[in-house]
Amino acid sequence: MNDSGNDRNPRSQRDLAVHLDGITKRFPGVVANDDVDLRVERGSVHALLGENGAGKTTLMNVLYGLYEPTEGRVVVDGRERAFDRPRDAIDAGVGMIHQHFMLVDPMTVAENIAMGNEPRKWGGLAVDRDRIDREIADLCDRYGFDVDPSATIEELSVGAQQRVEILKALYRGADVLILDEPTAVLTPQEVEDLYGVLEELTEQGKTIIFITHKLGEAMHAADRITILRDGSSVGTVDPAGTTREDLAELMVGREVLLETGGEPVETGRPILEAENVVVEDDRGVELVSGIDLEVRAGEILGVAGVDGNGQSELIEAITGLQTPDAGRVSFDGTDVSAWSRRQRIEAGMAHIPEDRHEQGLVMPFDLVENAVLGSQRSPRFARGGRIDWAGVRDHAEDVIGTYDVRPPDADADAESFSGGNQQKFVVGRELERDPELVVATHPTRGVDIGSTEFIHERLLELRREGKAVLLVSSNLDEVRGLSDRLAVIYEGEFVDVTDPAAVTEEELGLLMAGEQPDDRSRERPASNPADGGER
Amino acid sequence: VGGFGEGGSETDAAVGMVYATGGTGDDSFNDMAQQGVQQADEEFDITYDEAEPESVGEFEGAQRDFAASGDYDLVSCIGFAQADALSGNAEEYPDQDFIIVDAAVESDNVRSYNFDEPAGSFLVGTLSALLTGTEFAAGNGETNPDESVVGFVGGEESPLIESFQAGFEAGVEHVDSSVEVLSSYVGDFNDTASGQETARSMYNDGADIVFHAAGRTGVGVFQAAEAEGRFAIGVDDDQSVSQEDYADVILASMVKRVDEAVFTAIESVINDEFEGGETERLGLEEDGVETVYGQSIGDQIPDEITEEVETTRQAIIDGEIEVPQEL
Amino acid sequence: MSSGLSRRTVLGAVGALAVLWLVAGLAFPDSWAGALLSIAASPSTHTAMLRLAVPIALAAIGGIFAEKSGVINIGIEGLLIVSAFSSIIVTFWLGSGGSTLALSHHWWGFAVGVLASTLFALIFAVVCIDFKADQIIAGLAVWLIALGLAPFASRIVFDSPNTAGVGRFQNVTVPILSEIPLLGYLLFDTPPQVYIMLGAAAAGWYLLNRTAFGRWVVASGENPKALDTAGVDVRRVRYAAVLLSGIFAGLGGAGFALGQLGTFAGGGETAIGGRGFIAIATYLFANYHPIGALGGSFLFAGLEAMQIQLQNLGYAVPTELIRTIPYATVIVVLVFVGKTQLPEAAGEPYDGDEE
Amino acid sequence: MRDDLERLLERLVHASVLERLVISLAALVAAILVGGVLVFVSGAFASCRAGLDIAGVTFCYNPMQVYYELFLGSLGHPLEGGWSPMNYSLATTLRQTTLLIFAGLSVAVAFRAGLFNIGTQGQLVVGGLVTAVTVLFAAPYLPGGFVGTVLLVPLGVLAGALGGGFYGAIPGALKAYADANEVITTIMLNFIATGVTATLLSRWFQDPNSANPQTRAVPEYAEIPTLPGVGFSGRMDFSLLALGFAVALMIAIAWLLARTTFGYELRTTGIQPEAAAYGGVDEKRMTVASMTLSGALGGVAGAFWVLMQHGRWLENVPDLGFDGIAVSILAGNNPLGVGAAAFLFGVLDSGSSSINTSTDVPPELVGVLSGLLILFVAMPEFFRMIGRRFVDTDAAPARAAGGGADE
Ligand SMILES: Nc1ncnc2c1ncn2[C@@H]1O[C@H](COP(=O)(O)OP(=O)(O)OP(=O)(O)O)[C@@H](O)[C@H]1O
Ligand SMILES: Nc1ncnc2c1ncn2[C@@H]1O[C@H](COP(=O)(O)OP(=O)(O)OP(=O)(O)O)[C@@H](O)[C@H]1O
Ligand SMILES: [Mg+2]
Ligand SMILES: [Mg+2]
Repeated sequence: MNDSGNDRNPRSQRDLAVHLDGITKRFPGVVANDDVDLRVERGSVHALLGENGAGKTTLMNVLYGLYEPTEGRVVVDGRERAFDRPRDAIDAGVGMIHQHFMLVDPMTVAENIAMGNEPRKWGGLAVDRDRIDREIADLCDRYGFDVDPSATIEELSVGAQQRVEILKALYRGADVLILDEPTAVLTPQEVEDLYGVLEELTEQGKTIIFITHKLGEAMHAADRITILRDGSSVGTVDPAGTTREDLAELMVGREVLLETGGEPVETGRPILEAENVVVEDDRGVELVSGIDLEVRAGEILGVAGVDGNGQSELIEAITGLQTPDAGRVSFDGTDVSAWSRRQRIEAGMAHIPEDRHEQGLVMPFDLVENAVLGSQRSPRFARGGRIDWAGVRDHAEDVIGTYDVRPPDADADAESFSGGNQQKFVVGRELERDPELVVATHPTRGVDIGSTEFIHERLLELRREGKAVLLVSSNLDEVRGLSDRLAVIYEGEFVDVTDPAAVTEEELGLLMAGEQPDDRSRERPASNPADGGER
Repeated sequence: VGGFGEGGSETDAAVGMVYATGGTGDDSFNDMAQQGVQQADEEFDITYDEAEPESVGEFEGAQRDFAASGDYDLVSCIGFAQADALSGNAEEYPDQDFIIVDAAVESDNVRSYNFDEPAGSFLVGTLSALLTGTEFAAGNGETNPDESVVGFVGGEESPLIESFQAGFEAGVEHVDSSVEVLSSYVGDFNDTASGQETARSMYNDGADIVFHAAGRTGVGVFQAAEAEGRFAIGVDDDQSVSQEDYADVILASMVKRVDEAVFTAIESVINDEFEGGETERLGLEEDGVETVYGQSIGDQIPDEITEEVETTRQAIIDGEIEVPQEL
Repeated sequence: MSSGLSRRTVLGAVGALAVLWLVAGLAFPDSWAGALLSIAASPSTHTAMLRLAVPIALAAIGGIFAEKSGVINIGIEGLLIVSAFSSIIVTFWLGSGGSTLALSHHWWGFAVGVLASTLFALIFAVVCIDFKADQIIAGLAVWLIALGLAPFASRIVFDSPNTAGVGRFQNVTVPILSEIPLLGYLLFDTPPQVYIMLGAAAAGWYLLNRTAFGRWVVASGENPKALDTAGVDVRRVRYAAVLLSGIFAGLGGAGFALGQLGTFAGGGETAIGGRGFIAIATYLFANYHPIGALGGSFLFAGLEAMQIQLQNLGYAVPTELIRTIPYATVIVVLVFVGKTQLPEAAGEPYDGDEE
Repeated sequence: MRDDLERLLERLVHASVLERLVISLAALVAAILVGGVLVFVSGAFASCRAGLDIAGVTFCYNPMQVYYELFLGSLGHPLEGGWSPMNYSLATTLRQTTLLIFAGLSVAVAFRAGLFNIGTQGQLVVGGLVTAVTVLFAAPYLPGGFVGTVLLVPLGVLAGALGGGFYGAIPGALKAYADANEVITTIMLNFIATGVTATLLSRWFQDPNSANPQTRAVPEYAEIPTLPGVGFSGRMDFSLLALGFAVALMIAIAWLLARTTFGYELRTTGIQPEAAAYGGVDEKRMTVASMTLSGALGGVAGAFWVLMQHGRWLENVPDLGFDGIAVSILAGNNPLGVGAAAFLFGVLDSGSSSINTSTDVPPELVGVLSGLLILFVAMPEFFRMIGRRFVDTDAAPARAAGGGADE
């Protein structure tokens, strides 16, 4: 099968590793892919670019045998295939690394890599674990990986988990590797490492398809780029011959402003202060190790960091979703450390949660019922333990109108809205509380460019109104563009608080990876001793 | 809507049976009552229908179903737990004849049958105490003359079952106060496994003979006797017959002639001699309770012991021995 | 944050208490501690414990497979009832004591019992896996159906909720080995269902931890999508795991029926009497470890055996209360060792087509 | 015409409350069908004087007769002559309905809070004993007659609610503060309730004049009064007042869930605990509170069992709590649905004695039937699949069973 080892001839039309021909995939009510053509040359890196919901993942799931196409042909290695299940795709040499890793956390690296392809011994009665270890060692040698096969997945960093995923595909003899948004959870340095790995892989004759909605990545890493919009392919381009602006326009279908920002505003009294906040997990490991911060009225404090460095726990400690193991949180001058979540809501703390599906919305409730979440005891909607549903409905319709939630149907269940519209509703509900402080966590994650712009606009408007905003995001453009001051969180500590305008993306990347850039400039030193880098 | 191929025919009497919870197939109390009606069915031209309520709350309705239909000449209520329900129903249906077993209901259309279980238990207690001290082997069991221990296994704790225990313990005490009685309740009339383990632990603690008043759980007692090579005493009917498999360890059974009571009641109805408003006390004298020796090994019990048991029986009848009625 | 105590701390504390008890019991043999100790040390407690552990241990091991694969099988009690009942009734039909094709009718009954339980498990699997039923509710239904079906069938055949007796398995004594002091009478002179239990525990452990299938079961419960994308059919793995739970529970129910009960009482909670539910507590307690489940079943069966003996001692403790000891222990165990982590995807139907 | 029908069916398949209803009905029909086959086939193994002969095999049982007895027998055979609506069978059916409404509500409330309360049985047992003991204790200090009724009945019900509530709070607290799975703890607490109440009874409360394990009877005036003139006589152990109270409580619980802050928080916790926490609900307290409410409802069931049916507490408590689970599941945990489901189970209960007396079919059949019913209710997907065969719809996103909507 693997007959084309080092036969590199990227320009040959004939040598297509993958050819998706006229793929259409319909879901009830949605056309996820509409007559998409994709030609991927052997030994190349091919980027699939598109906004959220453009149909990228669906297309690849078709290639990987997870979905059956409604129409169209899948051709791999010049032969037409009908993959019923991933097994068939794997057998044909296609491997996929999913957006959400498909790893079993409590199991070991070796078990995960070999899963479904375990070599047997004793007539099939036992798994030949030595052989798995040997083969993993071979692969690691060949591609320059370094993983411990006996470690469990949950012990590994995200980057290492990704390498396990890649090894898993290679172990199965994949020649075509599909990577679905592989950089979403990586630090810039880890992203660089990944580029290295991709290069190594293509040199050894593997073909890479990688999905992204980040223009820069596609430009940087790919040999060819196919752009999907609304389920259709709008073209395949050579990165050398295009600009970022062109790509953005192809992707979104209109011209896009790539910068946001706001004019400086006079800051007022401190609204939120945190001192030495410590949060531990069940096993007593510190997730937040003594963070100090201050957010003033009329100010946006940004917190940048790679996911999983304690930002969730810090936010939970501030918003009252978790009791910190040590430290003090003050709100508008009052110590609220002992306050419940409800008291904090009532005091004027709004919170756009990280996870709208789990926290921000009750999915099987309609928008009316969701509109009162968090205010169910506020005198505005509840009297004598009864909820004034008519009032709530009016409120819900206000939010829907003001924040352009589509479709504007207050009686529809939350789960029937698209991610972006769900987020708009949550943002609207929270901001309409007339809060003193807004704690926003990844407010635009998974949201398309149009909605993103709108949400950014609203946050800046709040700031202008003199509210305090604490913004957590792993999207560097977002935190840099919106924040007045920017903190970087790494392993539960703030490593720097700085002026976002004075720091480059590369420096931020290093900080987020726990390293100190050599020459860092800090024009406006932090007003509190939050510089935990040396601690 | 009828059943397949159902056809009515006139008979001398129609009888409605309301069994105690636990239902037929307990190889003891309810089955005895059923034997009574079956015997009547064989000897006379009767029909009978049966209801097997699963909880105390259902008695009322079951009795009423029979009474209200007006089709039945006699409704037999088996078990003390039906007394409350019956006292209401008897009043409501004054033209319906009822009998109740194991309780007394004062009403002109109810005839009550009461058994003297403590006295019957007293006698098997006497028997057990006499045997445990002697060297005795029969069938699949043998006593251990070094240990003077006997056991009692009860089903659920209730005053009735405790009266069995009281009589049994008094009977043992009457013979020899140094004989130890191990008493235990399984808490269930259906838990054969626990019955078995309970009796096994008694045998392992030196018991030679275990008497049970535990319904189906008692089968476990016989199994334990079989496994440990010791003896057991059955209850309600002659269990060496109804539990034939264990006949070689069943010394005797404390039989309550529920069948007799049911049969004579039906007979009196057929002969138009039924008299309500009376309570029949079925004690030792009336042979309402008796010690029936096991089919297979009972005759091997030494005569002096059976004679002693008989003497005790007479003494109780004569009022020389007072049998406690409760713990 | 961590409100509970770690498993290790609790086990340590229990160990310390046990040592304390041992010392007190030896020093004052007439005290409570001494009496309890003599019960705990008595061989009859141990053999009773082994016999009573059979349905609990086997049902627990079965439950581990189902739940590890992501299907919570709360209907295990029903599987025990079905297998116990059908093994008895088939033995009865064939005629106890006889044999067919060189296999005694007890063993034929045993085989049919296991088969019946597996069949019920298959229905449960179809309902949960293909029709995506709520597993807890479906499990409850399996229990209720079995609870009604056994006495229903029994009444038709025997005109009584209780079956006739069919006799029981004899002890199997392994020559020489049974002479080993302490362990001999326990492990090598015991009825066949105890050997089956011990063997099944070992086999269950091996299957779950050493074979590829076992790893798939774990993956299917933790992250079925990962298993699916690795090219293993989650549906088939779950079916196999649920069927296994039927087989194990069947071994337990039929073994218990033919080795211990010798007859089946179908009234009330039936002769099984909630042992399947204890089995569920057992495997949670053992954190899904088959050998641990065997140990846990010894704990609960041992408590049952001890409470039986405790009554014989004639202490003035109400017997009704003594009987609740094993149940109270389940709660205590859950509270202190209750940090069992349910498999991530347990209880959720897997739909391969969903995003 | 056909289009209209299709559209209607399509709407039925989509609308969630209607869908529940359709599925519950379909499940009932399926259970009855399977049960009928079971009855017919098992008739071949029974022995009878005469039966239906097919190919040399004699089938003794007629499923039609069984269902006739089950459904019409439980109403007192309305199609036969001399029927009075105030008959005893119907009283039994409605008595069971009343008790099962309380038990079903108990399970449903916990369910809606995301908790599976298998322990309604134990809460009922405890609540019933507390009721009986409280009334027995208080009666001598209070006047009798009408005043006694007015004081003692509410006191007894309240006592039962408190007893059951306390007993329900235990697994709630264990769940909230020790993370102990409530399914297991409530099952264990059922066993423990039996043991503890039996002990209390034999130590202190046993009726000295009875060989039955039971308490003394409460004074007649402390029992739930029947409506004079209309309705069922006191001998039938059923009071329309009690049924009225049950229905009122049902509506109150529905209102509580749909309209109040507490109900909103409870439902949110049940569907998405993380969202509830985010919305300021203290999840632990909600767990304890909802289990307490659930237990209190179970206790009320016990109180009515004592005060309406027996006038005393008996050690042999029927399995009302377990039937309550079935009722709640069948009702999709919707309080208003509980009424209908309770009536169905009331029919099954009362019809089983009709089967018992009027046919040779073992009454355990009813246990099998309710098991089948629950099994079918548990698999809505099965009926959706069948539904889709007839109506080609763009199926709505599948929703898990259990969290049915209110309105
Ligand atoms: N199983 C499904 N059922 C119904 N609709 C689906 C399903 N999977 C995907 N879709 C829809 O298909 C469209 C394309 O989704 P897809 O996941 O392929 O987008 P994507 O380009 O990968 O987006 P993202 O960048 O957010 O990952 C979306 O509208 C999505 O809602
Ligand atoms: N599994 C699914 N089943 C049915 N419909 C789905 C499913 N997933 C998504 N949808 C529907 O597909 C549409 C798009 O959903 P999705 O969240 O992927 O949109 P999106 O393109 O990411 O939107 P946005 O850009 O606003 O986030 C929505 O109407 C959603 O309800
Ligand atoms: Mg999206
Ligand atoms: Mg995607």
